[in-house]
Amino acid sequence: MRPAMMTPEQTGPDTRHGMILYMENVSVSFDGFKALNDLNLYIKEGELRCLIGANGAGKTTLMDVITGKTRPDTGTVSYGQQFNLLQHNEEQISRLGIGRKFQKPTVFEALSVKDNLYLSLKMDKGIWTSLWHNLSGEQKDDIDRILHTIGLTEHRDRPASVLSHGQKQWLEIGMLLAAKPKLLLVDEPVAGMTVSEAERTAELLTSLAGEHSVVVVEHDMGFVRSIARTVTVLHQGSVLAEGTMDAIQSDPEVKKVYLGEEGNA
Amino acid sequence: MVKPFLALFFVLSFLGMAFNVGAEEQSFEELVAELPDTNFKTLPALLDKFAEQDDPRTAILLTNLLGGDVYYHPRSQQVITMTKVQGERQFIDVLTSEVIAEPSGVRLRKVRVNNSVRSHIRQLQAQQNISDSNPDVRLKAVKNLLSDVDQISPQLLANRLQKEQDSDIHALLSAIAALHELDSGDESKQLDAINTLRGNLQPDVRIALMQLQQRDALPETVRDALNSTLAGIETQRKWYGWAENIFFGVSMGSVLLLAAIGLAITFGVMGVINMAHGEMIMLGAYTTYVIQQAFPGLIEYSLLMAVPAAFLVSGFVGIVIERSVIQFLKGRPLETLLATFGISLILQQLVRTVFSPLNRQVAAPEWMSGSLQINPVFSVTYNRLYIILFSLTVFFALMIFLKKSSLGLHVRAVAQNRDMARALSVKSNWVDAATFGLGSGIAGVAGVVLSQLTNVGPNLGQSYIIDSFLVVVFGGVASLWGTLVSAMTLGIVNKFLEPVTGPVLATIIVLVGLVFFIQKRPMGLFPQKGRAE
Amino acid sequence: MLAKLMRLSSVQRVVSILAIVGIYVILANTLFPEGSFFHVSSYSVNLLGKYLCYALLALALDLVWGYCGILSLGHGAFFALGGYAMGMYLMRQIGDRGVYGNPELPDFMVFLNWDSLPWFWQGSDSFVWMIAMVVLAPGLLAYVFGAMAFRSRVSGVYLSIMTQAMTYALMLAFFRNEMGFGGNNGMTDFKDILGFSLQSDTTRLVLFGLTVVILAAAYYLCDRIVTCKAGKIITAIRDSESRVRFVGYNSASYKVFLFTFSAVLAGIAGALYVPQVGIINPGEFSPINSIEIVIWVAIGGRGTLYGAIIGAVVVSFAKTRLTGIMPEAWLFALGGLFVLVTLLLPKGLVGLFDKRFPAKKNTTAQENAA
Amino acid sequence: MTPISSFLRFAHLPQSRVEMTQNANNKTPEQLEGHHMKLKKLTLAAALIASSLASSVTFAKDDDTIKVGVLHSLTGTMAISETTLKDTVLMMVDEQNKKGGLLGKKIEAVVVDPASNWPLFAEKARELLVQEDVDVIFGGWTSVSRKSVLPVVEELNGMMFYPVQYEGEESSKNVFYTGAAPNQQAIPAVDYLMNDIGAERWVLLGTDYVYPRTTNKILEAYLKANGVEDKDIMIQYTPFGHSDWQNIVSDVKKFGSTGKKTAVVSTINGDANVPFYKELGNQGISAEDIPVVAFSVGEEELSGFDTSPLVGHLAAWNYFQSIYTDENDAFIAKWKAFIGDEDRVTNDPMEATYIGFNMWAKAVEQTGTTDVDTVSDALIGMATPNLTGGIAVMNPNHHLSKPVFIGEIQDDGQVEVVWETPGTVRGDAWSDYLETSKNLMSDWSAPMNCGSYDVVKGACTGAK
Repeated sequence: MRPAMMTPEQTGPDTRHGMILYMENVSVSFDGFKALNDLNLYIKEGELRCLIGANGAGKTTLMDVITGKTRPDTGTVSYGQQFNLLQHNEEQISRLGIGRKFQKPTVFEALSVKDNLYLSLKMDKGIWTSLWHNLSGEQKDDIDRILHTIGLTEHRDRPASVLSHGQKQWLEIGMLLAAKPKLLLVDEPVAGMTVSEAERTAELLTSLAGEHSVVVVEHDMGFVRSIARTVTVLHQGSVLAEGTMDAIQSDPEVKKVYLGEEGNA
Repeated sequence: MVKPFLALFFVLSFLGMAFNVGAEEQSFEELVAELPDTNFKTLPALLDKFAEQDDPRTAILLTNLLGGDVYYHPRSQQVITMTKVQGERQFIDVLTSEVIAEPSGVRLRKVRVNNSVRSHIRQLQAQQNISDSNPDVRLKAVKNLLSDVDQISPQLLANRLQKEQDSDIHALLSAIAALHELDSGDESKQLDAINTLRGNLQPDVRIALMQLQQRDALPETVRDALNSTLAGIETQRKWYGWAENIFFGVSMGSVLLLAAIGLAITFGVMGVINMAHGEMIMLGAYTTYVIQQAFPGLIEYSLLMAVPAAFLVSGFVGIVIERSVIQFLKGRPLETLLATFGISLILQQLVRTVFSPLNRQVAAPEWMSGSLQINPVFSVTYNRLYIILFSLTVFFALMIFLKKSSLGLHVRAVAQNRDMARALSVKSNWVDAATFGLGSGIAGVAGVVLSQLTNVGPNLGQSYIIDSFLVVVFGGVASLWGTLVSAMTLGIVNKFLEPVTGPVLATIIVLVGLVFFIQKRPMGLFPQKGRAE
Repeated sequence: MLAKLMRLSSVQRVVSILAIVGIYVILANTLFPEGSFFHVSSYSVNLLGKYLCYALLALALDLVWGYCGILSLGHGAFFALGGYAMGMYLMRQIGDRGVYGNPELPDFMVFLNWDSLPWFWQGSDSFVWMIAMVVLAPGLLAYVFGAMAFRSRVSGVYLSIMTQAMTYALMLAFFRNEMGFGGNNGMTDFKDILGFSLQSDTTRLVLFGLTVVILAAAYYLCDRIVTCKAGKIITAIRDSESRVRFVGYNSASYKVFLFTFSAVLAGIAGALYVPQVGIINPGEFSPINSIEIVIWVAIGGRGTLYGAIIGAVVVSFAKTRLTGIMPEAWLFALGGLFVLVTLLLPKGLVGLFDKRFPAKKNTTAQENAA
Repeated sequence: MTPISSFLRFAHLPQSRVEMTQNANNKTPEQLEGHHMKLKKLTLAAALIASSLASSVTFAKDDDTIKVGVLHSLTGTMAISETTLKDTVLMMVDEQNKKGGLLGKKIEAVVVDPASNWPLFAEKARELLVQEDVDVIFGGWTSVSRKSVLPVVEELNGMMFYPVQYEGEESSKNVFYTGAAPNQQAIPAVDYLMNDIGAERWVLLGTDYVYPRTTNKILEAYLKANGVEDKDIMIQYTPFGHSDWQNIVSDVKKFGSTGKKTAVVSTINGDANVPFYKELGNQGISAEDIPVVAFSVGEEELSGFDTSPLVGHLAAWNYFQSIYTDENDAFIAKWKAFIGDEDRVTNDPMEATYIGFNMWAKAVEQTGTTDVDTVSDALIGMATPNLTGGIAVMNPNHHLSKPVFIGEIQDDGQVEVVWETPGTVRGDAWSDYLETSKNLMSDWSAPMNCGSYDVVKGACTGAK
């Protein structure tokens, strides 16, 4: 269908400078409300980054901008050195290797767990391929492995709609894994999970870093502490502070506007 | 040699007799007795004889003839007028002017008049009425004379010009005088006349000027004056042509608005694909019919009564539909299409069964008939004018209602976020029923208006449903302002295209334009705002 | 026993039934004498053929609506375009047997004083051209419309109403005599197809058989589409289009493909319909006709391919019988049926059927075969 | 043996075929057994459906009745006009039965509803002829409904009476046209306007379909032949059900304000007339200034709205309710009694139905059979009284000879005759004023037996 799209997907982002994502001077406003305000953010290759911030600080909007759902009013967003993400739409961005897990788990309810993963596999996503495609042995193995990883092996043929909230979260993470993205954007991965589930998630995310770059938005400070190496604090649409968890927690500015408000978290 | 003389004698004496008979004044009674035997060719002459008389019954007879109300009994030849007084037939003997009983057992024969007879009667009336004491009657009479200015003698005209106090009538009389002068052949008189007629938009004046323009032998000065006067008239006509188009567009827009506004509520706010919307309109129109049947004497007020009645009838039916069907289809908006389509079939057939498949006659009250003459080339029909005002009134009343009333608040809350509204203990069931009733009721009100414009029949609704959906979608679902702007835009665009392309192509162009427009703005003119989705 | 019955996948079931009905009808029409209890009259063959064309049309709509959530209120337009392509061909086959005896021009053009065929009629006397147009005309329209609308992300009711506007505009356009498609009267009085008289029972039987075969083939194709990977994506688009995009699929291209494919099916249905019914006119473009298609699918059961077929046949059959039995009250019955089905059978008629004869899931059936 | 068991036996035949195909699909014997049972049921169901479709065939034709098919839309857009005609046929049947029926048999009317849907007209015509085995059909209103039915009645050699004025350019062996052809309505009306009213400028308004198109084409040719210039003719077409007439009426007003007497010839179709006339009335176009003559507006249409602003506008038909004859008085009285409504009106297509039915009944009486060919032959030259004091004659071209009346609309919705042809006018299937058809003639009597005979080529064009 669109062979031209094959090239960037195959080449991947140019990360010779060690950076996979550049966001510079990005502003977004809705009806006068500045959701992002002159924001600058850089994600290193293989890094695990946590984004924290109060409601309305711009976390979800930031993800929307990266994944092409929202167009910023000003600013540049580039993936590696060569891809200007603002020129691509959602599906192209996804095929470039940026995966996203939503705040509210969104899986394909009518499809089986296995098919959810099948659709997410990294492969040519054009219509003609899809029409004639059969799973190869390798792909079947991939799916089985991911099913195992996310602990849904015995649910493989059940429709996703019958899964529990936590299981859906896992499935969505599984879908991310299947896509083998370079950059993962994970929005509140442990909401609705039990403590042990959350621990496993933390483990998984940590293990992903290195090979992938991971950006996690989370409210659960315990969880953030357990995985984070670098934390970025967003406030009113801009970066307030950036650093290790400890450095952040001792930052007076942060204390004032963020921890001060949700200090008990 | 004798024979020709003899023949001449006979001819002459016969003519003399005929002349004598003709000259002999016939009585009103005798003339009336001749009425049954007339035809279109002989009637005007007979009427002239009536006019020569001073009988007061003549004026009444002429009026009744004009209305086609004069009959005669096929056997007794008695001439009778039959008029409807408050829906009841009334029979009056023309000679005695007394009310009589309905002649039984026969179909009364009509004293038939046709267009030429009618226009003859009108001229007879005009000549009489030009001196009438009532200025309205005089105005009508003078206007009638304008189309054929030779009917009035210069003496009478001069006389009337002197006496006439009313400025409008005076202006018309001067125009007639000027038209007389145009033919005079005297250069200065012609120039005066042309200057008098400068800016006069009467079509008859324009025709007379154009005819003058055709003539070869015209003094240069006259031709110049003539050309500039005509050019001025043409410019004005063009401007008023635009004004007229805008009026037509707005009027079409307001009909679309009325038809769509109910749907903007049931479909736009509630998300019900209400295929029975057209039938709600239809019910409103039939309500008007029923009201007029129930109160035949109150035709003038029937529309005022019909508006609340139609609102209640359609609103009630709407609530019944919501309670009995739609409430069970929550969260399955597409299936409401199926159910309401079924309901629309049932309602159509119901009306067909109850009221017959024929169109029903809904009378137009006097105040909705005719047109408001702004000037001779630009007039707006009263019914359209009232409809524009009415639909805007309904629109703003609805806006205010939704803003201020508690139901309105609840409606908006439910429309924006059903779950949240429920959480805030808005009784969304009740609100749904009331909303659907409101939308249906307004559709019913639209039906009252449409009964003044189009057929009141079982298919009435079908002809408006597609337009209504288009208007709502073009405006942006759930935006009442959008519906207003969209209806007016569609109306005006249509009316400006129509003279260029013809009505069929205009509609097609508008539709294709709409399809392209939606590609540019997938949520219509006024999309609902929001950050997510 | 029941367990064994359940092994049959729905596609096998439907194709079998179609084969049985087709063969039975053809045999019963030819083998048994008129008046025999088993005889199926040519009238019934004709009627059944018409229903099956409707079934194909319903199938096409169900594919986009039931599986991809695209509620098209304009599928009648594709049907009509296919029908017009066939009608043009049949018109040309009349040759000089028209009332004006013009060997080249159809009667209505002679009447309009046209002295030559307009460009878009060139080649219309060729059967191959006709087949090509049956596919291309609806296909191209759907492709262009779909490409515009789906890339601009027009969706939901906006899309539905736009499809309605499309068919409405086409209806008005085809009403125009200047368009060169016979205006309001459309095309009728066809004589023969590929040299076989349309009035002969054999031709009718062949057309009927062809309809059955094509419907079965279309069913098989549709089933393949909805069960293959693309079908899963399509279902996913129906449930959450934005998520599909975030997974990296260009959802618009899937929708365009499906919409176009469905339009082509509808066009083929129209082409089969015209010779069996004997007339094509702009009424087929009317928005109400398109709504009726939606009704068939909803009545039968949206999202199940055989539901669409059942819906089309049942509703059409009801209409045929009711307009004969109760000509003045049939709208009550039909309208009531629509309301009741919506209220009581949210899954349509197949909701009833499925409980009693649940078909084995297609996906598993396929996997067993693989 | 019950029919059902015989079904089951018979069901074997297609079933074995399917088994073979299934075998090719490598099914296990177990699965096949499943198929077996399943297929039996399916076959049964399929057979039942197919047979229920064909069920009416099993009705043996009742020899004691003569069946009359009534093919008029009772629902949909055309129901407004056509329901009346259905009732008219029923009334005629009723009356004939009171007189003892035909040939000693009762007449049975078979009413179906083609629902204003053109393909359905063809289907229902087939149903009437094949399933119900009717001897004659009365039906149709729109041109397209007739065109849709035409191939069916020709194929099955049925007989149909079509009672509405139409555009001509057609002649079928199996159809009798009892409404007016253009030369029986349009041409006389224009003659009247030209000669008696003195019209010099013409507006031809019509709905965009074949009847107005044809009529206007004929009129345009006719007007030009009479020396009217192009600039004095304005032609405008509107879509079906057009409801916003503001511009057009205003344009007519402007077109008519040039000093020359202007007349409007309207071939606007049913539904659009009410809004058109309302706009006409409101914009104050009086019949004395610009008369409008209509060919599809009769008493029935006029009963749907208040006609007082329209007094004097014209209609041209072959019948008006207001015509005083004993036949008409009796017909009106019978109609009102039959329908049970004192205010119901009669109209021209009703008269056409009346004439058609009477002619057919007379032909059946005369020939003693309902055989289509025999009755057809007998119908040619058949004469029965019309309702306006004359005699209607069926010509060899299957069109009637009819008087033409021009009437003016009154404020009570009736139309008063202001002009009429001295005698009857013979209906022309092919217009003499059209290039394409002026050489054609139709004669269904022996020896010609041709619907479109080209007198120049000396040959029968078309299929038959």
